[in-house]
Amino acid sequence: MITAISIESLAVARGDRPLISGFSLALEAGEAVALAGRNGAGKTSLLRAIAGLIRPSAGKVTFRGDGGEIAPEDAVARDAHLIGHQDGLKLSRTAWDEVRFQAEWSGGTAAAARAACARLGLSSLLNLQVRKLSAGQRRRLALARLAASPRSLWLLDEPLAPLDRDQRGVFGDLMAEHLAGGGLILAAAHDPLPIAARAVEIGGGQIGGGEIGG
Amino acid sequence: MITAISIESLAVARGDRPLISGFSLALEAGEAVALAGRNGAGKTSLLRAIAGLIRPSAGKVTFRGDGGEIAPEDAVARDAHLIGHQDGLKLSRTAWDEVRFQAEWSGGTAAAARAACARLGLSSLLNLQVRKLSAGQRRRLALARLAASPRSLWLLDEPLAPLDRDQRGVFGDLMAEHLAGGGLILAAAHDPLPIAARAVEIGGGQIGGGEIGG
Amino acid sequence: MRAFSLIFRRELALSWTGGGGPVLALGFYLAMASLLPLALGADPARMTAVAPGFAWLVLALASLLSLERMFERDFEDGALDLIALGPAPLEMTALAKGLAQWIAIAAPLALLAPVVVTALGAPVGLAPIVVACGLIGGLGFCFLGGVGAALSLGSRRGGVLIALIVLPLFTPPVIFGAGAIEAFAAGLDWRTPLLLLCAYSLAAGALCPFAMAAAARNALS
Amino acid sequence: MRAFSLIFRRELALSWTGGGGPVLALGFYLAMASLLPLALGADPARMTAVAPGFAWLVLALASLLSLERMFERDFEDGALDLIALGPAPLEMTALAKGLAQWIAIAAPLALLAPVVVTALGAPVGLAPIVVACGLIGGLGFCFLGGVGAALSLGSRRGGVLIALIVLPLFTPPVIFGAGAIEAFAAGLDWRTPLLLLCAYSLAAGALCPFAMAAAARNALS
Amino acid sequence: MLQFLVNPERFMAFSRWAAPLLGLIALGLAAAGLALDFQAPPDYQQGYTVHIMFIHVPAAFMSEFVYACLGVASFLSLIFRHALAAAAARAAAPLGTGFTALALITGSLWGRPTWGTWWVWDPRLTSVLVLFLFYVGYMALEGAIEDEAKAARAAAILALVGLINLPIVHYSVVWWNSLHQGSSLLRAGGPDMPAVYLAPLLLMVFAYMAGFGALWLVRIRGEVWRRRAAVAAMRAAG
Ligand code: HEM
Ligand SMILES: Nc1ncnc2c1ncn2[C@@H]1O[C@H](COP(=O)(O)OP(=O)(O)OP(=O)(O)O)[C@@H](O)[C@H]1O
Ligand SMILES: Nc1ncnc2c1ncn2[C@@H]1O[C@H](COP(=O)(O)OP(=O)(O)OP(=O)(O)O)[C@@H](O)[C@H]1O
Ligand SMILES: [Mg+2]
Ligand SMILES: [Mg+2]
Repeated sequence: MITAISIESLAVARGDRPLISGFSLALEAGEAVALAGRNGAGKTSLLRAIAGLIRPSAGKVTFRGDGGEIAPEDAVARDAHLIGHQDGLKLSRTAWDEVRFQAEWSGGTAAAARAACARLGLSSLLNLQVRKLSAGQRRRLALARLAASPRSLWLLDEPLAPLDRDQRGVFGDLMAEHLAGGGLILAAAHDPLPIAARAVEIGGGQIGGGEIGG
Repeated sequence: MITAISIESLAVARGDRPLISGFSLALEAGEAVALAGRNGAGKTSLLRAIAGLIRPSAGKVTFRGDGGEIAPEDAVARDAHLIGHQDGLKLSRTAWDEVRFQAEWSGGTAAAARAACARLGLSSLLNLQVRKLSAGQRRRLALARLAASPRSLWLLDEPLAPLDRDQRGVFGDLMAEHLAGGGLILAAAHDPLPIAARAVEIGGGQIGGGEIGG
Repeated sequence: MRAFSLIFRRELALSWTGGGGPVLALGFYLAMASLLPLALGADPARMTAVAPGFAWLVLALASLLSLERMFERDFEDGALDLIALGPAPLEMTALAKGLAQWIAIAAPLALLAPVVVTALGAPVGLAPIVVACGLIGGLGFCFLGGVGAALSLGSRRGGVLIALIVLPLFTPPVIFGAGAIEAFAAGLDWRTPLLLLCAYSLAAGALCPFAMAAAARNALS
Repeated sequence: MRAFSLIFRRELALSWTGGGGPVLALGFYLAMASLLPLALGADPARMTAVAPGFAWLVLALASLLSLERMFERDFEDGALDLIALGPAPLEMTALAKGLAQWIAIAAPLALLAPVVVTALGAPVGLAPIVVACGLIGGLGFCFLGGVGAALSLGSRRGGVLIALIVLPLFTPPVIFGAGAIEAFAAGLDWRTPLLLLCAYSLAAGALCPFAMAAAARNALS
Repeated sequence: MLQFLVNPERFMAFSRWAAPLLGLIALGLAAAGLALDFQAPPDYQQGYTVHIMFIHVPAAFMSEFVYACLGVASFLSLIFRHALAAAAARAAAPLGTGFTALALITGSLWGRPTWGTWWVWDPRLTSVLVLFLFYVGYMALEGAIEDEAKAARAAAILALVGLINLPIVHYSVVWWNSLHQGSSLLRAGGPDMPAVYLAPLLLMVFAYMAGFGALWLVRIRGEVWRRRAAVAAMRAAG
C-alpha cells in the first residue's frame, strides 16, 4: 500500500516541447492535493506522468509504502487508479459488466462493485448498455469503478464536471472516507473540490504553461 | 433568423420510458434559459429533441422568425447550433481544419472562424492535430466553431465544464454579445452560467426524472 | 452545391490524407497480389485463370476494410450531430461519403488493378475491362457498404447486420463484373454484363444514400 | 492468471457482441468463396485445383477485417489507460487480445473452411488438414495482425495501413499452409510444412505480444 | 534531446567532410566500373543486355544491405532512445526503397529479353518484392503518425519485427518454390562468372555502397538540421 509519494523536480515534455519543469510535491497518506492551472498548463500530462503512462523528461516520482520504497511500476500497477477526461467505458457493454470488470481488474470484488454502484445511485441502471446512460451517469459509473477498486492513490482529472449537485456531495463523501482510510488524492480541477485539499498551481504564465506556438 | 421559440407540452421518451412530459417553454430573441436538473433528468434529451435529432413523443416545438413561423427542419438546418457533451472533433485533423469546416458548414466564413479562434485564445494552436489538444483546448475549439457560425439559436449542453476560469469569462462575454445581437440561448448546466439567465428546472423527482429502473 | 463540396472535401481528406495516399493503395494491392501465387503455387496457368477474380476480391475487401469508419466515428464523437444540423440533408452527406470512399479507396485500387492482374499473368489486353469493372463496380461496393455501415450504428450486433445485409447485395456486381471480364477475355459479348454492372452500381449510388440517411437518423435519435 | 482470464473474457465478449467481427468475417468468407466459381467459369477441374489454396488465402484476408478494432477503441476511449494501470503487464493484455481474436474470429473461419473447400469441389478428405491449417495459421495471423493494429494506433489511417504493414508478415504462414494442404492432397509429406506453420504461429504468439505492448505503450505516452 | 544536441556536434563535424569524400569515391568507382564494363565483350547469350547487370546486381545487394542498416539504427534508437539513430533510420528508408525499386525495375527490364517475361514468381524475386513492401509499409507507418517521436518508435518496432522476419520470409519462399515445381528457366546468375564481368561488378558494388554512404550521411545531416530548426522555432514561439 502506498503511504507517501514524493515528486522531485519533475519535467514533462509533450511532443518536443517542455511543459512542466522542476515540479516538486510531497503527498502523504490521508492528504489531498488539488491541482489548478490554466487549460493546457499540463495537469493531465502531470497525472499521466505520475501514473507512469508518460515518461518524464527529467526528475522522478518515488512511492513509499509501509515496507519502504516501492518500485514505481509496482506501485502503480497495484495501488493507483486514474480517472481521466474520458471515462474509459465501452459503449456496447452493460454498466454492470464495466464496473465489475474494472473492480476485479484492480483487485477488488464484485460485491465491492455492487456496493459502490449503490452508493452512487447506479443500482437501477446496471443492466443498461453504457451507450444509453447520460453523461453524468457515465461519469458516476467511472467513479463507481474507482470506489470499487481497493487502491490508495487516486489520480483524478476533473472528476466532478458532469455530476449534479447531489452527486458531487456523494463523491465528496467518498473522497473524505478514502482519505480517512489512509488514501491519497491528487485531483486536477477548475472548480473547488468538495473536500479540504492543499492547492497547488501549475503552469502559471511561464513557458509552456499556457499555449504552444503553432 | 429565429426570433422566438415556443415549446408546448413536449414529451420525450428514451427507449420506451417517458422521460419528460408536458414540458413548455417560450424563449425570445435576446433571452437565455439555464436548464437545471439531476443527472439523467433529460436535459440532453430535451436539447436534442429541440434540435430535431430526437422525435418527441408528444407536443411540439415552434420556431418563429421575422417573417412568421419557420418549419422546424429549416429553422434547425439554418439557424441552430448544438454543443453537446462531446466536442464532435476529429482527432486526426488539425484544429484549423475543424473550425473552418464547421464555420463554412454552418454558413459562416473562414475569416469568422479565425476571429473566433483568436477570441478564444486558440490562434497559436491551429496547426496542431486535435489529438494533441488538452480537454479545455478542445472544448474551446468546439466553442470557436459555435462562435464562428452565424446561427442565432445556441443549444448548449454543459458548455463550460472543462474551461479554466479566464476562459469561462471569455465565453460568458461571447454569450452576452450573442444575446445582445438578438440570439437565443438554451443551456443545460449544473453550475451557474456567467450570464443572466432564466432558470428552468426539469425532472425533479417524478417518474423518469431521476433514474430509470433497471 | 457548396455544402456538398464542403462535406465531400472533408470526407476525402479524412479518408485520403495522411500517410501515403496512392503509395499506400499500391502497397496494399501489391501485398495482396504477392500472396496469391504463394497460396496457389507459381503455376502461371492456374494464376492467369484466377487473376481477374482476385482483383475483384481485393476491391471488395478494401471497401469492407474501411467500412466501419464510414459513419461510426462521426457518430460516436458527436460530429454527426453537427453535420445533421447543417444546411444539407443527411442524404446528401451520405452521397458525399459514398463518393469520397469511392474516390479515395476504390478508384486508386481500380486503376492499379490492371498492373497487378498483368503481373499475375493475365493478358495485357484485359486492362481496359478490368479498370472499367473496377471503377464501376467499386462505386456499387462503396454505396452498398455504406448502407451496412449506417445500419450497424449503435446496434449491438452491427457486424452481423453488415454481413447479412451487405454481402448478399455484393453478389450481383461480383457476378456481372466477373462475367464481363470473362466474356471480354473469351472474345464474347462483354457489353451486356458491363451494362448490367453499370446499372446496378448507379442504382446503388442513387438509392443507397436514402437508406444510409434513414439508418443514420434512426441511430442518432 | 486471474488477471489473464479477466482480460481474456472481456476481449472475447467485446469481439462477440458489439462489433460482430466473426459474423462479418464468416460472411466475407462465404461471399468470396461463392465468387470463385463465378470468376473461374464452370470448369470443375480448374476449380478443384485452385480451391484449397484460394480458400486458405481468403481465410488469411478475412482475418484482416476486424483488426482495426483490436486496440484502437480501447485507446481512444481511455480504457487502455485503465488496463495499463492494472495488475498485469501490457504484454499479457496483448496476448489475451490476440488469443481472443483467434477464438472469436479465426477459429470460426477455420471450422467453416472445409465446408467451403468441399463445396468448391475439393475432395472431402482434405477437411482435416484444412481445419488444422486454419486453426494454426489463424493464430499466427491474429498475432501478426495485432502488431499492425497496435503500431497504427494514433495514425491517421487505419484499415489499409494495417493491411499493408501486416501482409508481408503473412508471407511465411501463407506459404506453409498452402504447402501443407497441397502436399496432403498429393499424398506427399505434409507434416513438415504443417510443423513449420506451427512453429511460425507459436513464435508469433510468443514474440508479437512484446511488439504489441511496446507499440501500445508508445502510443499512450 | 540533450544527448542529441551533444553527440550530433561530433557527427556533424565528421559528416561534413565524410559525405563529400564518399560521394567522390562513389563516382570514381562507378566510372572505373562502367569503363571496364563497356570494354567487356557482349555476352554470347545475352548480348548487350548484360550491361544491365552492373546496375541490377549491386542494387539488389544494396536493397538488403540498407535494410540491415535500417534494422540496426532502429534497434539503437529503440533501446538507447538515441535520437541520432532515429534520424539515421528515418534517413535510410527512402534510400532502401529506391535501391529495391531499382533492383525490381532493372530486373524486370532484364527479364523481358532474357526470360521472355517481365516477372516470374521465383523465390528471389518474390522475396525482393516482400522486402519492397516492408519498406513501403515502414514509410507509410512513419508518415501516418504525426508526433515525430512516436512515429519513429512505432516505425522502429516495425523495422525490428521485419528484421527478424525477413530471413524467415526468404527461406520460406525458397522452400515454397522447391516444393511447387517452379518454372525452371531461371536460377539467375551463377558463381561461374568470368573475370571480365566480375571485376567491374565488384567495382560497381563498392560504388553503390560508397554512394549510399554519402547519401545517407547527407540525409542524416538534413534530419539534424530540420530538428534544429524546429527547436529554434519553438524557442522563438516561446
Ligand atoms: C524483377 C526481377 C529481379 C529481381 C527482383 C532480382 C533480384 C536479385 C537479387 C535479390 C539478387 C541478389 C543480389 C545479391 O545480394 O548478391 C540478384 C542477383 C542477380 N541477378 Fe537478379 N533479379 C531480377 C531479375 C534478374 C534477371 C532477369 C537477371 C538476368 C537473367 C538477373 C540476374 C542476376 C544476376 C546475374 C545476379 C548475381 C547473381 C549472384 O549473386 O551470384 N536478375 N537479383
Ligand atoms: N438511447 C437510450 N435508450 C434508453 N434510455 C436512454 C437513452 N439515452 C438516454 N437514456 C436515458 O434517458 C435519461 C436521460 O438522459 P439524458 O442524457 O437526457 O440526461 P441528462 O439530463 O442530460 O443527464 P446528465 O446531467 O447526466 O447529462 C437517462 O436516465 C438515460 O439513462
Ligand atoms: N501528444 C501531444 N503532443 C504535443 N502536445 C501535446 C500532446 N498532448 C498534449 N499536448 C499539449 O500539452 C499541453 C498540456 O496538455 P494537458 O492535457 O496536460 O493540459 P491540462 O492542464 O490537462 O489542460 P486542461 O485544463 O485543458 O485539461 C497542451 O498545450 C497540449 O496542447
Ligand atoms: Mg486536462
Ligand atoms: Mg446530459
